[in-house]
Amino acid sequence: MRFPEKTASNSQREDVKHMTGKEVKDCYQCMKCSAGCPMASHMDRLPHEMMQLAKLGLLEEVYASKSLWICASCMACSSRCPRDLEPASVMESFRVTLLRETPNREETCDGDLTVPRQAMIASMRKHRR
Amino acid sequence: MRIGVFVCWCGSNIKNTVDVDAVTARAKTMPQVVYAQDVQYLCSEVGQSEIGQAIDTHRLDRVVVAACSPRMHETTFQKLMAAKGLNPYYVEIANIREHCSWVHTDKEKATVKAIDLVKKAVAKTAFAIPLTSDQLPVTKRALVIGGGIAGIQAALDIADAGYPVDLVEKESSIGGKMAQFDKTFPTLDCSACILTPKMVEAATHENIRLYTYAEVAAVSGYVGNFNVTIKQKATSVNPEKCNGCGDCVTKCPKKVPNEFDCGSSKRKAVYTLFPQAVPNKPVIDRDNCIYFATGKCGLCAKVCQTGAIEYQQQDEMIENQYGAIVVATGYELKVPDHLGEYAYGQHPDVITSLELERMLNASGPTSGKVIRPSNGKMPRRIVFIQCVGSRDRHDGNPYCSKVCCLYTAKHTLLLNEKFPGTESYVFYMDVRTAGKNYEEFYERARQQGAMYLRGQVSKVEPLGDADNRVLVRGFDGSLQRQVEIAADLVVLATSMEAQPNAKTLGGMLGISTDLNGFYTEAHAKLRPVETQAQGVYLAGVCHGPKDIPEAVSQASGAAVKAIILFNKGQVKSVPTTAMVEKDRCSGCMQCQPVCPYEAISQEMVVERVHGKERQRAVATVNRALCQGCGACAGLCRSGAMDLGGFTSRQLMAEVDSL
Amino acid sequence: MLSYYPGCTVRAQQDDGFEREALALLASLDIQTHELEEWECCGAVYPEARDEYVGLLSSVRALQRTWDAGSQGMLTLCSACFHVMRRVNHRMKRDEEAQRRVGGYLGNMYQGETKVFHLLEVLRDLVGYPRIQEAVVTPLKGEKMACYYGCMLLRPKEELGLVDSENPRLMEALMETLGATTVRFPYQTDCCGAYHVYREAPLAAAASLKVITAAREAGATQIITACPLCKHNLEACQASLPQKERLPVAYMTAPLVKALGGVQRLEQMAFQNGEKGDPSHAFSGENSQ
Amino acid sequence: MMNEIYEPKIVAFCCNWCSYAGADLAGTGRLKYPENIRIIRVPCSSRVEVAMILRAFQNGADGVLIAGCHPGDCHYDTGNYHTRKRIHLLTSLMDFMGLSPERLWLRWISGNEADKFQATVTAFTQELRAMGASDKVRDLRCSR
Repeated sequence: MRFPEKTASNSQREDVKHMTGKEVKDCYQCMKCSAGCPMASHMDRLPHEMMQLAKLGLLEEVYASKSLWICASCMACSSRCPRDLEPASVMESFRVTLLRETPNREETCDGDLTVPRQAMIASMRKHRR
Repeated sequence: MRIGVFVCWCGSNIKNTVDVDAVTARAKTMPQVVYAQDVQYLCSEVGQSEIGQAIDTHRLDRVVVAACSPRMHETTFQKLMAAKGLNPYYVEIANIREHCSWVHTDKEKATVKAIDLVKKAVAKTAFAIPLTSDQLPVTKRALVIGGGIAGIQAALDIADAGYPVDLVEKESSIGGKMAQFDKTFPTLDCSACILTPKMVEAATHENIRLYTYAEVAAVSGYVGNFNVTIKQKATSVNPEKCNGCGDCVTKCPKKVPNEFDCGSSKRKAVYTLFPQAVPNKPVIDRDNCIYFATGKCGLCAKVCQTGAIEYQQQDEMIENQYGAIVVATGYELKVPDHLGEYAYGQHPDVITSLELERMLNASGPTSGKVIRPSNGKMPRRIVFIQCVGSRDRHDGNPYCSKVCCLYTAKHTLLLNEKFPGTESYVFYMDVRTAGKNYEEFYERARQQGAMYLRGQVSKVEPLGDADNRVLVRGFDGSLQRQVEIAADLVVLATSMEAQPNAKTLGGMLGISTDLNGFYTEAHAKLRPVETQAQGVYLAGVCHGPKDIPEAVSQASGAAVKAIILFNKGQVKSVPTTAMVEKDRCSGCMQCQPVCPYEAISQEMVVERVHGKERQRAVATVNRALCQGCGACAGLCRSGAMDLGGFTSRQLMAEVDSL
Repeated sequence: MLSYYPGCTVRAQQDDGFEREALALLASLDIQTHELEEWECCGAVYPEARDEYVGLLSSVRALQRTWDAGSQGMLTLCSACFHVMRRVNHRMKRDEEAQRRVGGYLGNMYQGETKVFHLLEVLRDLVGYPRIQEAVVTPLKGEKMACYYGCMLLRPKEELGLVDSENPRLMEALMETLGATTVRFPYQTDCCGAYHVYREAPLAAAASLKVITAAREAGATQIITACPLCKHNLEACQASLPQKERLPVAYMTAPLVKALGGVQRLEQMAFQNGEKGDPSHAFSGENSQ
Repeated sequence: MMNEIYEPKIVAFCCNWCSYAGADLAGTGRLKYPENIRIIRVPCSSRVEVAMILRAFQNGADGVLIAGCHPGDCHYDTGNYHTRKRIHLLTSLMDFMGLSPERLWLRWISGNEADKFQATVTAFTQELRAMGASDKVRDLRCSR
């Protein structure tokens, strides 16, 4: 892959920092997040890749990744990250940014309505449907 | 008074942010300044000779240097002054690099600040008084604190140079951590084979006196003349009478976990630390001894044929004088139970590297066999986890422990050699092999079959199967995939940490610890064995993680520093000492208790008042003891106490100039 | 007295018995509870992004009400409610900006004064294992329990601080108090797939099945959990399995109630306790729906 | 003119062994902070006389920073304890004089805490900017 001429601006990185209080630049790719992620096998980009992409400023790839919506915020990565970077919060901040930038979201209830309410509400909150 | 001002460019370091021309021009207008000049590099030979010439041509008697921090080059300029026949304390430095050009970006504002700093230095130097230092004698005996390999090496080197050395060790034997190791990387030498001769040499050296089972309790004094109180803990065994037969150990009924084997074996309450201990005399561990708990038992005393057991022994305080101190107090290993995800302490088959090292050791708890602590059987699959508690700012130490990469490679090699059926997997973040022949050693480990997987382990869990194995859940960066290994044994490369009492000892010695608890050297690059306290030198891991060869070379370096001091035989006293203006002193003696060096005492002066002779008490300063902190001067109510180099007049002038 | 916060899932699934069992259990052990008035959904997820303040509002409201009620703390049964409440409370204690913003919306000045309890915590800290052991009438012999924690009760450990988040032994200790044996198995603290069951059921099923398989391989005869969603997922994922390979899933209250003599007996005991002491009815469900 | 930021004048006394070294390290690390501070080097924070601090205020300093080694880390063992006591007393005196004690900061900054030095100076400058000029206790003889 060739690096694009323009990577994410500092202000975009600052946004992530503001939302999470964490500095993704500090990640040194130990991949512990990906090692323990229960959703890893369903992701197109693993948590450590998301951190690396964020670090490199390749935010378009981050936003295009399905993994953002697969992360279940179980916090396993966050609680074990040796750099104290909380990858789960970083993922959430990207999710939130994306949702904030798409103002007209369709409101749908397209899931399985027999599941516990907690699942329904959580899913809707995560996806802002 | 004729003051000359010299403004340094420091190449572009100062010039890019500070308008040096403007500073020089402005300096010329300052009171008493007769000459000002800017120079590209003042610390260079050219720069020095420029100052020298200017002193001659313009008959300067005071010099202000606007350059880098005085902590950097103050002595350079002081020497120049002395060479020119001027008092070294007639030079004042305005720090326009570290405190100005490097920390600011706005050139205009930085220039204004630089001018202020020069003005301040000019004001201060106008009130400078000449200072001299005295030569003080040096006690030619060294103290080495810590009897590990670094301490032993330092003691041997100083002793070989012909100076007496006292070696203090808190355990009952010297040897330190190295005595616990089986083999050493990258040569796989047997650790004991290379260490024990040194231990014996230290014990038998005519210039070395061992204080084992002893600790430093108090330190006072200064370079050349330290007063140290050593607490000799009661061993309850008379070393003169004891012949080391070991009958007492055999008979002792009390068993406690053996720290030397990381608790994986038992020792008695009366014990020698390990079979090759030096001195090879047992001690009674009073916290665990039945006799000391209940007053009953006394078996050891009964079986001892020489009557060496002395229950009534007391801790003893020994006071000695030393000229130099080498600190070699080493480290502790962090118990990795703070990282719950690795299940240390939760599952018996999760162990530390040192526990494995002890098992591999032929004189260790398993006589060299590697077993699973849960069932005593041989493990087939062994998983090594690197950086456990190191490089971890979330739940551990932020620094690299430096030796784990190599000793893990060593462990995989040893396992492969001794037990060919075993499989070793190493989960790592980075492998660091900066050291002579280290990369080759690591390569050998990989070639011999150690399987390296780049990625940190996230979780170690009991598998719950019939073999009671553990499931290690990690990630392989090359496969880009989660990997799970059902392992028989998990070995954690746990972090090296400063001794828990490092700060206390550092406080006694007047040396500081860094954010991680290791002792700080005087200069990170050029004075790595010296400390802020003159005459106190560092050796080994107490200064930061390092391997054996590094610790040994640092120890020799520290020894040489002490030897240099002894060879010189004299130290220069601090010139910036406190001084009393006796006429003003009211004799209130408030200064006496604040002095940390007991340098202030009371003196009677005879005065003539109304034609009569009267005696009056005033304070007086012992210049040999005073270290120049100025606590007394800061507090003196009558303004009688002052501090050379930082007189009230000088400091007030600085304040006024701003 | 504890203010009981049912949460929508527990209340909506009343029929599964979790709420009834939990409240009867507590009442029989002399823990008085009173349902919080006008409670609303906690939001089910904690707003991870620090600049999301709206997500805090409903939880802070409930926490403030608990504080106003003067009770000992807030009781939660659902682990999601516990997770959200505890974290919101933790944040309100420390984050002045959040205090200011949330206070601005709600017209209060809440600073995390309320204590949030999970049922398990109440049993451990307020009741105590000895008291429970005394109350056992039918010890659970022969059961090999797999205690599954999931994520909501455990992480982040600094904010929740309920148990040792990597090696929790709380439910095990409880079960052992009842005379049951427990097994340790991998994935005990992994996620069950959580809310993905709503739109991506196979994804949740895969995660849950991993837990079930590991527990069965470790010899468990039953798996228990404290979370309605975990329970649902652990059950749903087994639908494709042949009957004999399935592992029964239960709330952790079920074995407790069983060992203590059944829910009817407990309710009777509770009623008698009520006669003696506090008149507040332990399991009144009329306040909110 | 109203919108212009007031640039306060700060006099700092830094002990040679810890805080002055910390300030040096901030320089070596090229950490940036406002230009308002002028550092006076003293061997130990306990060398600073109360008179010097008051004189700085008389001379129009808007803030004075005393920086020393962390308690227990003093190069001279106990100097910073004396400083702490002295500054505590001075604070009451300042209160009495009607000189805001917030203008005098005592901070412990070690030789490797360059970031703390930077943060302290930055925060102090900001607070003093907000407080505006200090015109109390100006010695008219000193006024220029």
